[in-house]
Amino acid sequence: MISLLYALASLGVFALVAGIVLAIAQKLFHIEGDPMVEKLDALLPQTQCGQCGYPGCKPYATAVASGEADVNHCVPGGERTMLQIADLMGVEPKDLEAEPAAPMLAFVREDECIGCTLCIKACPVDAIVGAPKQYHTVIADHCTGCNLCVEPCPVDCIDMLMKPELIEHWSWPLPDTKRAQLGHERREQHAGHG
Amino acid sequence: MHAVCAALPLWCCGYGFKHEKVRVFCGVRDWRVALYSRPMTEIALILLSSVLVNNFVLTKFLGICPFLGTSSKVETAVGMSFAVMFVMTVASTVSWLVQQYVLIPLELEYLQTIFFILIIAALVQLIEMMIHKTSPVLYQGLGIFLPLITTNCAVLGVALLNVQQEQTFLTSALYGFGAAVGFALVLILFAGLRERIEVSPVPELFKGSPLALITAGMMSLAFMGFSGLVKF
Amino acid sequence: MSLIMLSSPHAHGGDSIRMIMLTVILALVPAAGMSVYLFGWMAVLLIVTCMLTALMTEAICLKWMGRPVSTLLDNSAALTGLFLALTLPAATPWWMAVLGSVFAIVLGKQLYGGLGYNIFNPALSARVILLISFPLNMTTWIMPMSASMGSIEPVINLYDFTTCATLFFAGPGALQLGLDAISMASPLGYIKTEATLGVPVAEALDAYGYSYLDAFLGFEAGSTGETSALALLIGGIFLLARHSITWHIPFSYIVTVLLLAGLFNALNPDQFATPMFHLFAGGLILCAFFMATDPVSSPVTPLGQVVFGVGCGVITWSIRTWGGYPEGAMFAVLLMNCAVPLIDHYFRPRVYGHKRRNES
Amino acid sequence: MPAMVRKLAQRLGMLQHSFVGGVHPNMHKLTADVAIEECDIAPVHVLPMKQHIGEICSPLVAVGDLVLRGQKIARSEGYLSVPVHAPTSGRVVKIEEHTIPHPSGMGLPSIFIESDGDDKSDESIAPISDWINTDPTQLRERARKCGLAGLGGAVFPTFIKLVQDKRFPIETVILNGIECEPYLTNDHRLMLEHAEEILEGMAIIMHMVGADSGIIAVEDNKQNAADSMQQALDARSDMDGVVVHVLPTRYPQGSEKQLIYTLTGREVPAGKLPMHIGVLSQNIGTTKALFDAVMLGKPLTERTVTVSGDALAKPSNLLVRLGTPVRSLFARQGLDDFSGIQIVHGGPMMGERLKNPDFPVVKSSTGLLAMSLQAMKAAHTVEQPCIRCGHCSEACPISLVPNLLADQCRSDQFEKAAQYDLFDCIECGACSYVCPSNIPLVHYFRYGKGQLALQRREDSFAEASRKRSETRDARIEREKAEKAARRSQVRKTHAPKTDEAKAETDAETKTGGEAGVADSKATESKD
Repeated sequence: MISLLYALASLGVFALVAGIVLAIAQKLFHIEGDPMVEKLDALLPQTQCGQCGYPGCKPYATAVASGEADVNHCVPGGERTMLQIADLMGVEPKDLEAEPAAPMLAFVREDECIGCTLCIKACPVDAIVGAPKQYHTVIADHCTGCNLCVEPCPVDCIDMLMKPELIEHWSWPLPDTKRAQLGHERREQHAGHG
Repeated sequence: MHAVCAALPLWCCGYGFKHEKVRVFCGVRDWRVALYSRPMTEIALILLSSVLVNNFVLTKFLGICPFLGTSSKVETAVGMSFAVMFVMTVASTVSWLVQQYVLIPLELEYLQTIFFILIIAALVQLIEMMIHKTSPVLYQGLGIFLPLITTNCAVLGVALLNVQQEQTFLTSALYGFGAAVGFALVLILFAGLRERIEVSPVPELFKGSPLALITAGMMSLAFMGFSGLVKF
Repeated sequence: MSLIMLSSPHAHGGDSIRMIMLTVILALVPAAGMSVYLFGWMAVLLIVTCMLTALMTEAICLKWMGRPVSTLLDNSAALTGLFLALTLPAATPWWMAVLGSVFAIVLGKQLYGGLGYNIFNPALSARVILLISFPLNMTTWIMPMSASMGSIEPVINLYDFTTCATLFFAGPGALQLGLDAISMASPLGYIKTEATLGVPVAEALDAYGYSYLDAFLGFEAGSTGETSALALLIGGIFLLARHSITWHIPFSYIVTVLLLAGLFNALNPDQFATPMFHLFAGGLILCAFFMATDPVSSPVTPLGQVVFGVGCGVITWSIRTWGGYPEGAMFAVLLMNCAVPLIDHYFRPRVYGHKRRNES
Repeated sequence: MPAMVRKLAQRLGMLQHSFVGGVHPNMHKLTADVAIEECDIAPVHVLPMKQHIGEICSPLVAVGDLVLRGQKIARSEGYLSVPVHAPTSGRVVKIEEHTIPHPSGMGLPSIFIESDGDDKSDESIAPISDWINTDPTQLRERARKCGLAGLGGAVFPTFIKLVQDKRFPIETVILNGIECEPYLTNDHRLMLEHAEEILEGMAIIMHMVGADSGIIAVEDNKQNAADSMQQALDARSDMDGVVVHVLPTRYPQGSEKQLIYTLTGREVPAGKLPMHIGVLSQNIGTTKALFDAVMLGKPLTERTVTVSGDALAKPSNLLVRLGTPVRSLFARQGLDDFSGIQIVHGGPMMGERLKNPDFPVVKSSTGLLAMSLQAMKAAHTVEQPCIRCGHCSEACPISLVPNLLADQCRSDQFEKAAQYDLFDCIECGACSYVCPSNIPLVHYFRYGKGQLALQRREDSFAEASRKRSETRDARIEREKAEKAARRSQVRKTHAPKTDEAKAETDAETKTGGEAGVADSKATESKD
């Protein structure tokens, strides 16, 4: 009986001590906010296109960090972004929901534009300039190709064009040898397996 | 301060044995043992033995789960190594103290496992908070394996072996530290190998864990070369 | 397609994997020849069995993995077989040789993705597997022919094909002999046993009938290919001259062993053997010039190779001196193989225009 | 072993410094003894709007304009750029995209000039024969105006290097006559035939940058060129600080960084230029062009090109007007049928392999090689697995570990590759040359560099987009807050009866409509 009491008491006291130490540690190592959101946000392409189902890149980052959203919803980011997010979150990569389309650029057909400023308000990155009753123009260097300005335009004068290919931005493809392709696929497969 | 820290164990091992209290603290029942012990050589041999010869992973086959789980990247492996080093060293000392000053006096040796697990769990919680604070990426990278240090048999194994082998306070601390260093050593080596295997055209059947296990087996064979190096 | 999209350079020096492997095989010819001279038909049978099995296993693996079997012509499998044969004792029975070759090719090489991807030296990993699995057979050395060790005479005539074939395929039992009747201790094993009895090294060697000249030429017990330092050195120098290997690994490996042995021998000659003894004993030279320099499982960078060699040297000498096994060279190489990725990472050379190593 | 001996010898001062690694390719200098021939003027010249490293030029002429030789036809936009000049007199027939010697096979806007056969020169640029008393900045402007870019193949605008910077005074001018690429001999021939002019050009450079000493570096496989330069040097009394150095032949000796190390024992720090360690190196051809620009007032409209290759019957060194179609050059040397033949622009070690010869001679055209398929054997054997023999590390002149880099590039670990100093790679090709497994290492590096550059571009674009998006969100928030503030103010101060209040409510509905757009957008994207 006594030994049982000893056992209970000693365990209890010990657990109490451990609890107090941990409580102090909790205070000591308390973290404000979630640093993961910032890190995730930095990985996203910032097109603010909303294709992930969240109203922008930051909200999606928050959702991923909290485990609410999967890692594979960012369409413009493509495979690279998905793998990076999965890597950072330490989870298994998943297949992308949709193939990322080629990079696009919005273009306003100025002779048709009525100057309604609706597209300006829709643009998430302020890449369209113009004033009411004036032609609007897309700043090509700022456009993320998110498509969000196409819908609001009452006269459908916005086209999405392919981004022109520049010789300065041309880069060598993977060598056209079997081994190169194999190695590349292996990496991707491996990423797929975790 | 550092000098004191360094001198203290030596003092315990050498002069300290003259004093009754120190002798009890060090768990040396027979004070004559202390006279014949050569502290520095002993320390080196204990370390060598626990790091290489009786490596926890490759010769005792303890802690295989985190060994396989956290070895896919060298950085993660290094982080895990430090976490395990902290938990193992502290756990082996604290559990020794608990064994000597709580369990034995109260004749509660049968509660050993529960107590030791409690100690380890508390320590793991502590290191988890620390890592979450200092390196969120490592925290994510270690994932489930960080809390799982609690059930890492190597950690509990060290604590129990210390009791079983009737180690002194100092040797049990050393033993815990050495075992952790051994774990860290093979974990990091293994992570390096796995990073290389990862980009190899391994046959489909052997991808991932199978080949990792085979590699670990080969490493274990290689480590057998150390057997007999230290007779302990 | 590929013709156009291939980047410069549009010229090639003409080296090929095949030639590199062939060079190593050629460099092993003196050692193999010496093994035949010393161990007669036993060596021939062993080498042929190992090489054939290795080639066949490789062919089956390639076929099974859907790779061109013509890859066999890169000579790497043949080389692995030859390596393994040279590290085995001459009295190895046929099935052990076959098992070892299969292990070497399958476990050592093909499972990792074939040539170029193995982490451990295939021949050495097979050798260690055999040593751990069959410790008795793997430490049974038969006496070489033409050896002149005191009063001991070779029990069987190794130049007689029937005797050798019987021994190789049917075992010593078929010759009405026990394993111990035809065997003798290797110098390393002998001094290790004597050391546990407290006999000083020099006395033990005298009792053994050891002579440095015999050890250098190869007239001592040991694995088929490792006994003759002379033959191995000729091959090693050939490799160095042909630029198949660089000096870093063999040099740092051997020098480390010599330095350690020299230092401890000077401190206590009774307990520690001389550097020359270590140099000629066991598989040090074979490992230093041929095994540790296996390009696939050794570091790429010069400094990394030196670190690798020093590591091999320290482990070899430590195991020989204090370990449970008499010979540590193969364990040393395997252990250092584990560390190669990390060595490659941390011992990269300083890049032009950068102040420090590894600075990016 | 030789590496160790060399290092030892260096330590003992027995040998000059020497860069690490390198290879000894078969040099095939077929045209070493063929004098430079002047090439006939082609009927139509094609001048791409960018023949240098840097920003593209914009045309100054329109279709139908008549131009004179040396007339500026395209203006440089931006600092890192040099203008383009008409190579002969004639008429601008069209301005459209045309293929340039680029591995992508893509083109650039180009000006097509139809020659009138008169070859009349534009005399508006006067010679500066008294350069020694001319301000260096004026000479520098001349170099820029004449369109000078490095003719060794890199085509870096020359004027940028020819500068006196107080922080980085140039001590040594190196004249790079190494020409370590196989086949190429144009610098060799220039040194033999135009030694005096080149020396004069070097004197001009030394005057421009204020350097006292100079080194003319020549490889020992063209001893006669070194002799010729030495002779010309002996004949001058004003160039005492200049010496001719004959270096052992080893590829890539002619690479700027390697040459500087060999000659001075100093390394150009990563990410820095030779001027930061007080060295300037110039190519032979560029120096000759500078002489022409200063002493003769001739803009860069022609260059020497080695037309060679094992598939060419009549290899030669040609003095060619820029913009000349390459097909006609090969035709001149007796090659019309291009089946089974590979065209290389530049040398075999660093040049580009091109689909067809339908591109013009540009400022970077050091050589034009027609190679048979056997000679290009490296490309035809299959890539085998790396056996980690380390020959590539030994050959690498900047001590990279090429096989590890290639592994990383192949498996898309670009960041790791960058950590292993991928961007320091000079793409000399020594590693691929020695690789027994025929791995196209340089190709992997180019792939990795391209992908990494793309990633970095995307990242910086994403960063900029995020900033813009955040500013926009902040603005919308602010506007909302202001509106709310205004609304509550209105409610407080006004009783709802005056006209003013009515106007206010109107405005409110209007702005409310605006806010509604943003709101509806938000809900829309949530759907």
